[in-house]
Formats: sequence, structure tokens, C-alpha cells
Amino acid sequence: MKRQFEDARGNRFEVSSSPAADGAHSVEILRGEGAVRQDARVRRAPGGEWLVEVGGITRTVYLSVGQNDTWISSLSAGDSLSHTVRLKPVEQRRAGRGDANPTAHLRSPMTGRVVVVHVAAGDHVVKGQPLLVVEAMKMEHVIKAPRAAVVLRVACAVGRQVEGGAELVELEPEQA
Amino acid sequence: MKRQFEDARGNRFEVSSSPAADGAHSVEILRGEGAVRQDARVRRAPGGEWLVEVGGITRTVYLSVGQNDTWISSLSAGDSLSHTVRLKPVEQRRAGRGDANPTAHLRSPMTGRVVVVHVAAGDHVVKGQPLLVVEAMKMEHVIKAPRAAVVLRVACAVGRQVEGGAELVELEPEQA
Amino acid sequence: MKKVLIAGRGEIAVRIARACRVLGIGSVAIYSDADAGARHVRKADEAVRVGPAESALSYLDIAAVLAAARLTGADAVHPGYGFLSENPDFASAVADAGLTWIGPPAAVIAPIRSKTAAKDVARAAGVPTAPSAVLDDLSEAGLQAAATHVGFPLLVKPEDGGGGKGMQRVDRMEDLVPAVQAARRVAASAFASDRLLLERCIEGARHVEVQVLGDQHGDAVHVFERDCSVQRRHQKVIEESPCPVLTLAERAAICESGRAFARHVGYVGAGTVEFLFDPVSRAHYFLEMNTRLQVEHPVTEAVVGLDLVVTQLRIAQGARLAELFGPEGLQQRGHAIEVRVYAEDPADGYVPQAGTLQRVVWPDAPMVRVDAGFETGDVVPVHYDPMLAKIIAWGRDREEATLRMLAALRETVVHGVATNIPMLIDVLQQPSFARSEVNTGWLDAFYGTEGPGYGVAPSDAALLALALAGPGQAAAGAASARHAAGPAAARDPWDMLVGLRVGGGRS
Amino acid sequence: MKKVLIAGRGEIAVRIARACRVLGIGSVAIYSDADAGARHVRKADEAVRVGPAESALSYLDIAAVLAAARLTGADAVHPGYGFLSENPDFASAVADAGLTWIGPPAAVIAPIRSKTAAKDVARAAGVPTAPSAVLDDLSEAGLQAAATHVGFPLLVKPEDGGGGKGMQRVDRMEDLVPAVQAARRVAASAFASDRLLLERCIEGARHVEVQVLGDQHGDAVHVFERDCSVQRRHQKVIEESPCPVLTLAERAAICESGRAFARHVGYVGAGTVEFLFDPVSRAHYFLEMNTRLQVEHPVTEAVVGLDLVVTQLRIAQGARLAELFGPEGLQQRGHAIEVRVYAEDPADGYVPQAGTLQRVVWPDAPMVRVDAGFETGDVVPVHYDPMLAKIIAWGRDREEATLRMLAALRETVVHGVATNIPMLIDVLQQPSFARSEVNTGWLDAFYGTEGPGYGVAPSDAALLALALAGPGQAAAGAASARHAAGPAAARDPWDMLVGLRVGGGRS
Repeated sequence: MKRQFEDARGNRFEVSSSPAADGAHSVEILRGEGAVRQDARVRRAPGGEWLVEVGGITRTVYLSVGQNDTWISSLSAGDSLSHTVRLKPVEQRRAGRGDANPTAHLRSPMTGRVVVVHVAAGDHVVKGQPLLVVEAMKMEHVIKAPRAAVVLRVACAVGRQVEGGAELVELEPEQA
Repeated sequence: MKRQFEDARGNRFEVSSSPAADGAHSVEILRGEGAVRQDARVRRAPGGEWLVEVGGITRTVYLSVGQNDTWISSLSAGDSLSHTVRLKPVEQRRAGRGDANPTAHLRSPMTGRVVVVHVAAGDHVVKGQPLLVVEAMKMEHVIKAPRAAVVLRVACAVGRQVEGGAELVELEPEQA
Repeated sequence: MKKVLIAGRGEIAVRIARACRVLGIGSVAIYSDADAGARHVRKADEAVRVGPAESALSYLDIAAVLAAARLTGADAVHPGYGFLSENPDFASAVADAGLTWIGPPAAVIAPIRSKTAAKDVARAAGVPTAPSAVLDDLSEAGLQAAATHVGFPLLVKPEDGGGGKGMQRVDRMEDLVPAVQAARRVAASAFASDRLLLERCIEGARHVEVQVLGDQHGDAVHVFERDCSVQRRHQKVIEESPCPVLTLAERAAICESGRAFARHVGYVGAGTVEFLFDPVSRAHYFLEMNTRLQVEHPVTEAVVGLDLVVTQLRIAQGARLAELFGPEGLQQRGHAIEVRVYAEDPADGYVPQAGTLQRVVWPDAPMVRVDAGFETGDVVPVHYDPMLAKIIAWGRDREEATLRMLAALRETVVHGVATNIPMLIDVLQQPSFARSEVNTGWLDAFYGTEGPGYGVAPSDAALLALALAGPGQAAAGAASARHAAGPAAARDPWDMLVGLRVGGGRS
Repeated sequence: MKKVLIAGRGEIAVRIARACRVLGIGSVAIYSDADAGARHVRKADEAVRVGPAESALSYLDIAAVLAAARLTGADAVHPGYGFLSENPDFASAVADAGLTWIGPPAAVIAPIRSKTAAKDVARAAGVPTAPSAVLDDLSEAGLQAAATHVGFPLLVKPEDGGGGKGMQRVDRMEDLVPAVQAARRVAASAFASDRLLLERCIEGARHVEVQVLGDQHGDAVHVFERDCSVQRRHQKVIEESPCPVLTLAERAAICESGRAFARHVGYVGAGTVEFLFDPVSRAHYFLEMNTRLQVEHPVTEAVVGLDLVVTQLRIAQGARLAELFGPEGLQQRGHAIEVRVYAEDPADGYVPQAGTLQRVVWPDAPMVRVDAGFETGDVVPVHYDPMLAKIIAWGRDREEATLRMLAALRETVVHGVATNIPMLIDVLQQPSFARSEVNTGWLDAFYGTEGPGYGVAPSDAALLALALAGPGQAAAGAASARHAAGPAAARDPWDMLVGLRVGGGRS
């Protein structure tokens, strides 16, 4: 099975595997710079870590699959590319975007106070455009448009306290 | 439901519970020195700990139920009787003793060397009687009879290396 | 003192419960509904609910906190940091309830709460302050006189402000009037008062603070200094001790200033006197005093070998400083660095993150300490500060401490919410950090608003695991997590909390 | 040095991997089939299987260990402790393979491996030894002459022995011949040689040892002393630093003896020179030298502020001691205590325990360090030493360190195997321990053979949880444990491993 993932910077990674000799699997990894094929075994350690063996050498990987994100960490210093990475399965993102539900409710990431509102109903916004600013714990946080959209409704006002999870803005995504 | 437990020293504890008001349960605890009744709630913390609430005060308990043993720890300094206790459910022990299987295989708790054998086939032994001595990691460990029995067979010899889990002695329990 | 109620949450509440346990004193945690199963609840002897998630109705509710003390029979209160820790009304209410207050009495706190009043106290104590003036006369002539007194460049600051909010830098007299007008507007909307302060701007200043201790018998000492110059938008991110740029004489002078201030106000308990240090003129200037334990107290503990929380408890029990430290007194040894691990998304402007921690592995290496508020399965609520833990590394010198911290961060695993760990690793490897050529504006200037984002791509081993471990198999990590993350997790990826990943509590 | 193969298992292998990470050096763990998923495998960068569970075919197999180094491209070997750590053939084989040996060269180890030879070296180095004699002449006259030379009371010891095995105390000449005959029988069956040694018995002696370091340039220093007098059947249980009963002059003398011995043999790396200290005569006597890292090295690290494993690596890289410590050198500060947490059943004569750890919570308190080989879900195999972890607590003085250790032990949770924690808590609270009126025989005399057993009954909170949490609900703790504990778990409670509780891996 082929599976594609995307990291926070938009880099894509594709993995696929097929059974090989002696209970190992032949895995193909496709990065931007090209494909690598390796015969590997994987087993579960007592604490839930994954032990990945290639050519008799075992490395430890921490893997957590959440609703939207897959988190993965490998601690081997031998890997210059170590540490925690957050990936999204590409299939899932596509499915999400194709949904029938045309409106999106942006909610506050924290309990705080709205200090600036940059947009009004009817505005067209582009991906990453600042919509408003929420202040909490002495820090200001800029809430940006997750993608190109039309603002349907601003559900908050400057100076108002908002609970974490409270709706801030309703958007209608524009088909890109 | 009434449940009885026994600790390593043979002390018994009995607990039973029945629903009380507001989602709490009325619990009766019977120790050697008498019974106590308390209304309590219990819920699970994210890490799997049990949070026990009595009269608005919550205490944390770690509880693990194994095949033979129940392990329980409470860390409250307010409890002078804190720390880890190993209990056996009394019901289970009775069921175990009533089993049809009349022979018992005593196995080595560790990889080591048999340095003394105190018994021979045909010997009657009482509970706690030393049967043999296994040496491992520079320490000698005395293997005792788990209960009154007749020695059917000694499966090892002085000076022999034994693997952890290897059979040492076969016993036929005597009905007490 | 038999049982201490801890009026806080998160890592500091866990820290205080541990100090109580060392002294054989019972501990009582308090919790809001958002923290019902939190780590600080589990690590205290007892815990009591004080209200709903909103701080104002729980952790900030003096009556509820005192009721929890009564219910459990606690005879003392430790305020931690944040929440009510610097509120003189709370200190008074605790004392009025007949409980021991583990901190300075209200009478000590009150006169130094305002920045202006504290500066007056500093001057009276012979502690250097930067030139400053309160803007009482808002006429143009009055403003000009004040600015001339203070000197340029200067900062216009709301007197009641904090976190750099409403602060304006002014380099020339002609920019003064518009800057004052803008600052007044911000102050009026954000703070209790629109009063402003002019203060000389110390360019390239470092934040150096002195830990002090006072006992109930009039004695006060300093416990050396910390350097907290690595800040993001006025929030400390990396702290260390000793300050790497001070000469012995400069260290002695700044520490003595801290002690003199503490002694002048009759300080009791643990506190911190904050200074700006000018790396050009080599002068230090009093900033303010924090009348509580600081987040960054562990770097002092690591270098000096003194448990500050145990010391707070002993001072509250009436101990004399001279008895506590013995004839050898206190010395610094080696170097310690602390990093604050925040749940915030470096890929999205460092927006705070909340959700279920599907897996957490904190480093447990020698000479590394972790003060954690969260572990695997815990929920980071949306309602409070998003700090997950502090990691403190000690070394014989600053370089060794830095290497040890890098190793510790590289073996830290946090899944379920994004963290600032990639940024911390990046900062610790910067030549500017290695040479300690930093000041309070360095980090913001270095990264701009976006931060370093995620600096790494998944390793081969990681992608092999991903290929061979099915998503179904891999989800077992947080199986025991039961609590939802505040608001229910939205199912539609579009209809979600901005920047917030609510982990699948039931996956 | 780019990548270190760690020729050990358990906590020390984890410890060494961490020191490598601090220096940016890669680490390779080795494992037997019994340790395929062990913690030391997970904490190293890479891991390689070296054989089946039996040590002789895995951790003791020099060829297999060197093959693992070749496979991974490791260019250095750290032997840890135990297994091959003091085997000169291994040291030579590593060097012959062109790899860096992190320890003393075979030429340094060989001449001091035998107790008798090491005593001769000590005498040559001017280090005090207790009167002793090798029994070459076994005639009655020969025995009497040797005994007269040594003096009574004396010990008859197998020369190749260890752990007190075959050792006999003799108080009078008339008991000598039977004691020698008995000891020869034991030595012949248990050890490679039946040669015996007579040694003066120091009554009430304490075990005091000196940590030493030597570099490749001929320099050697001591890193102060440890007291390891609390032993159970000749196995150290509690260690501390500094030794609480030494005067400054006595400390200087014993540390200088350690340094003199190390310098005399041209020692390279970290080692320990062991002494008996006579609390009556105040004299110290050389016992033996351990040419490796000790289990108890962390108490020295805590008090001196020096990472001994990092120092081992730096010495192997060619560093000079003078560079490593700088002009300030090394000083002791405060007091540190280590306890060894063993999987053994206090209710059953301390028989070693194996099985699945259903839940483990190690203390993570400030100034407490845990070097753990195991965590929740791990399996303690039957094949090796049953030490689960070491806990090290530091305090400004011995009393504070003791209180901190008690607090740490009280918040430690180990479910699935019985441990010696109840005994440790009991010992730390004994007045004899508080006054440090202990010697190497104290613990055995205090408890007899049975130990304190379990000192506690379940609390009310524990029994309430038991009543309200069904057994089915409570079993989730070890849900992710997949490996069976060596031999498959027997179902019939009678047909089971003696003293061994094999947790339900699938429950």
C-alpha cells in the first residue's frame, strides 16, 4: 500500500511496502530528492516504541497517530535528520477538502481577549492573511486564514473576552 | 460484591460496595481491627491512576491487577500506611488449591548453579522447608517448599547449571 | 506546619508538593474542572476542586481556595507563581484565616507593587535605577521637561503594564507627543490606569536578576544571579546562572544591590530583584521586584546547591538563614541552563496549543532535571499558560551545560501538540548564543515573527516505521487517556480550533 | 571517536549512551534475545543482537561483541561494568581490532587482577595493606607460621573468590586446620583454583573506596571517597559520599592512598581502589582495585559535580586531566546517597524476581537522580542481575540527603515484581543509619536472613480504589507489553516459577 504524508512546510513523503524474504518487508521511501528501497523488519517494544531493523541494526522510533496528525520521532544521532516531525496523511487532507460542508468556523485557540479585528463580513481573504488578534497570558496571537475564503460573519468584537474554543469568525472557503 | 484479599503476611482485607446518593458508592472496608464505611467516588486519571474522592478530598491510587497478584500503592503522606502492597484475591487462591492437578513443578527463579540439594525422592516436606540452594550473581538463594508435599523427583544435581525456569523438583502436594 | 495548601497548578504545584514531602509535610493541590485529572492533582497527597475552568472562578477565587484549606485542615498556604501569588489581599486573607503564608507579608508586598513606588524604594536603598519620570503633567512643556530629565533614547510605558504592551521607544523630542498619545490609548484600554512612565532606554540591555531570601528575623541574603536575556516577545525562554558576561566585581555589585533592596524592605521568603545590565557601560539598573518564587529558580538551585522551596518552607517555619546555610554559606559551582518547553506551534506563529499528549518522554539523564506539569495521556487545557515543562541542565562550564541540554532536548518526545523544542535546539546551537552575545531583543530580531519552524525532515528509520506500522497499530500510545480537551474535538478538519490539534481521546 | 559500542545492558548501558549523546558521539547497544526490547536498546542510537539469553553466548561472547562493532562501524568500546569489563582478553581483542578501548589497557589490568598480586603492588606503592599470607605450605607448621604472621582474628579466603563465598573467620589457632580444609573444598568446587589466602580480620570494618582517574599522559588523581558499608550478604545496597565518619586528615590519607596506587600502576580511565577502614584504630587497608566504572559512581558525580562517564570518554580521546578540571580542580559539596532497587521478594528471603513490570513510576524530584534499566511494560528477565534502578539523592548535608531519599522512595511505584524498597525505607529510618554506626556486617546482623518483609498495610484510599475499580478495569496499565517473561507463564498457580511472578503479558 502506498501512503503519502506532508510535513508542516509542505514537503511530501511517500512510503510503500511489500513482503520480502524471511518475514522482512521491502519498503520504498520517496522523498523530494528521489526513492530509496530497503528491506526492513519492525516490531513493538514494551513501552510501545517501534523497533526498526535494517541489515541487523535496530533503531527506535516513536510514532503516534492522532485524528489529523501523525507524530514521529527518532532519536538516533546517526540520523542527522532526527527529532520529532508532525505529518499529515495526504489522503485524509484531500478527503477533508472535498467535503460538502462549505463553511468553516474559526475558533479561539485559548481563553483571552480580542484586541484587533482586521476583517468584516464580505471580505475576501487569502491563505495566511491575518484576521484578528487574541491576547492571552500577556502574549498576542495572530489568527490567520487557513485558506482563501470569504468572511461570512465576525462572531466576536474588540475588547471582548473569549473562551478557548469559542467561535471567532465564520468563513466560506473559495474553491482554489 | 464482597471481595477478600490477603497480603504477604496473611492479613486479610474485605471490601464491598453498593450504590449511594449522587453517583457515589458506599464502601465497607473490613480489616482485622473492624469495619469502616465510607461514601466514595472513583475515577480514572489520564495516566491510568485511580482518583478516589471521599468528602470532597481526592487521593491518588496506583492499582495493577496481574494474574496472581494485585499491586496497589497510595502515596498520600496523610496516610501513615502508604506505599506499595501486594495482595492476592482470596477467592482465586481457593480455586487454585482445589485444582485437580496433583503435582507441582518447582522451577528455578534464575539462571544459576545448584549448590546444595537437601531432599531426595520420597521425602515428606513441610511448608517453607528448604529444598535446595541455587547460586546466581554471587548470591545464594534457598528454594523452599510452597506447601506440605511429597518429593516425587529431583530434576537437578549439585554443581549443575540451571536455566531460569528450568524444573528443579517435582512435588505432590499433601492434602492439608 | 503540618499540611500545605498549594494555590497553583502545573509544574510548580508538583514542585512544591515534593518539597513538602521532603520535610514530611502533607500537601493539598487545588484544581479547576479543566485540571480534574492533572499531574499536580496526582502528585499531591490530597486534592480539592475550587471551581470551573475559568481562572477567575477557580484559581483566582480567594474564598474557594481558603475553603479548600479548611476542608483539608491545611495550616499553611504556598502561592506558587502566577494567579494569586503577588496579591496582597490573598496574603492578608490567608493570615486572617489563621494560616501560615509562605511568602512575604502583605505589608511587605504592598509598597513595592507599583513600578514607580518600587523605584523610589530602590533609590532609598541606594540601588541604581535608570533615569525615569512619571508623566503627571501632560502639557507639551511638561512632557519635554520629563524627557529632558530622562534623556534619549527613552521608553514610554504604561505604569500598570506588563509584557511590553503599549511600550513605545522614542529617539527624538519631536516623536514624543504622538508616542505618548498612542501609549495612553493602549494603557486606557488594556490596564487599570492610563498613567504613563518615561524611562531611559538601555540599548542592548541584558536581563539579570538576583535571587534573594529573607528570614523572619530581619536577615536577608542574595543567592547570586540569573541571566534571562533570551526572551521571545518579553517572555523568558532560556535562563541561566551565572550570568556569563559579568566580571567578579560586577557580579558582587549586582548581587549586593539585590540584597540591599531586600533588606531595605524587610523582605521575608524567596524573591527576585530584577535588573537591566548595560553591557557597554557595565552598569546595572533596578527594574522591579518579584515577590514570589520565579519559574527559573531551578538554575539557581543547580548552581548553588540549595533547594529554594524547602528553604521557603523552613523560613515560614521560623528558621534563621544563618542556621540554614551553616558556616560555609552559599557558593556557585559550574553553570546551569533552563529552557521552557511550551505547547505552541512554530509553524503557525507560535500560537498556543492545547490537546491530549499522545506520548511524552522527558529526558532523565544525569545532571539534567525536568520539572514537568504534564506526561503521556495528560490534557493541555486551553485555559492556562501553555508551558509543559522546564528542563534544566548543569555542566562544569557553560559549554558543557549547553551540550547536555542539547542532548536532553534531542531525546525529548512530545506527541499530540506542537512545541517550541525545534526552536530551543536551534537557539542553543547559534554562535551568538555560544558567545552569549544576546540581549532581551536578540531572539525576536533573530527570528522575526515566524520563528525557525520545523527544522527537520523525518529520518529513514521514521519513514520505515511509518510504512510498516499501520495507523491502527500505532494509535495505542494514548489508550488510557479519557478526558476530552476542553471543547469537544471537531470532526471536520475545516471546522476546527485554529492552530489547535485536539488529539483523538478515544483512539 | 565517532561511535561507541556499549558492551553491557541495563541501567549502565543507558547511562553510557547518554554520555555519548552529550559529546555528540553515536552509541550502539548490544542485546541478547532476552533483552530484545529492553530499555538500553531503545535509548541507544542503534542496537545489535549478540546471541541467546545465556550470557556466555551473548554478552560474554567476545567475537559476537566485536562483530556488532564491525557491523555498525563503531570505533570504540565501552565495557560498562560486569560481563567483560575486567577481562584483559577483551581489552586486548578490542585494541587488536583497531578500536579504542574505553578503560585501562590489558597491560594495566593484568598485574592487579589477583588479590595477592594487587596487595604486593599496594605495598610497593606505599599503600597500607592488612597483614596477609598466601597458603603455599599446607603442612600444619606452615599454616601455623602463616597464621602467626597474619595474627588473629583472621579470615581464610579462596584467592580467586568473591562475594564472601568460602570465606571463614578463625579466632584461635586450634580452629585453623578444619577451617582451611573446609575453605579448600569450597574453593575447589566453586572457583578456578583452590589456593587460599589468610588475611587479618578487621572487626567492624567499613567499606570505603576511592574513585580514581588516570589519563594517557601519566597523570592520576583521586575524586574523593565513597562509603559502601551497608551491604546484604556482601552485596552493596546503600552507598554514600562523603564517608560520614572520616576526619579531614583521614579523608586526605585514604584518598592519597587511592591516588598513589593508581599512579603506581599507570592507571588509565576511571577505576576504584577499595579499602577497609577500621573505625577503632582509624587505619585503612587496601582491599582490591576495580578497573572499571562502579555501580555507585553517581554519588561521586553528585557531590563532586563531575560526569565520570563523559570523563572516561574524554580520557579515551586523549584529554589531559589538567585540562578537564581546570585550575579550580575538584571539590566535594554536600552529601549524596544511592540506593539500589532490586527485584527481589522481601517476603520470601529476597529471592530474585522476574516478570513484567505492570507499572513503574520513578521519582523525578529535584536533586534526585534515577538511573533506571526498566520502566512500565518492560520485562525483568530471569537471566541477569535483578537490579531495576539506582536512585541517588543529594542534600546540603547527610540528613537532608536522607530525607530527600525517603521522599523519593515513598513516591516510587513498582508493580509486577516485588522489590527491596520497603527494606530501603526501613534502613534509612534506623537510628544506627542516622548516626552511621554501620559496618559491612551491620545489615545482615540487623535483619537476620529474612529482612523486614512488607512493613505496610493498604491505606483506606487503596482499599476504596480496590472496592470501586473492577479487576477488569484496573488491568489496563501494562496493555502495551508484548513480550513474554522468558519461559511462558504457567497457568496453574502451583506449577510456577518459585518466587517468580510472571505478569499477564496479554491481560
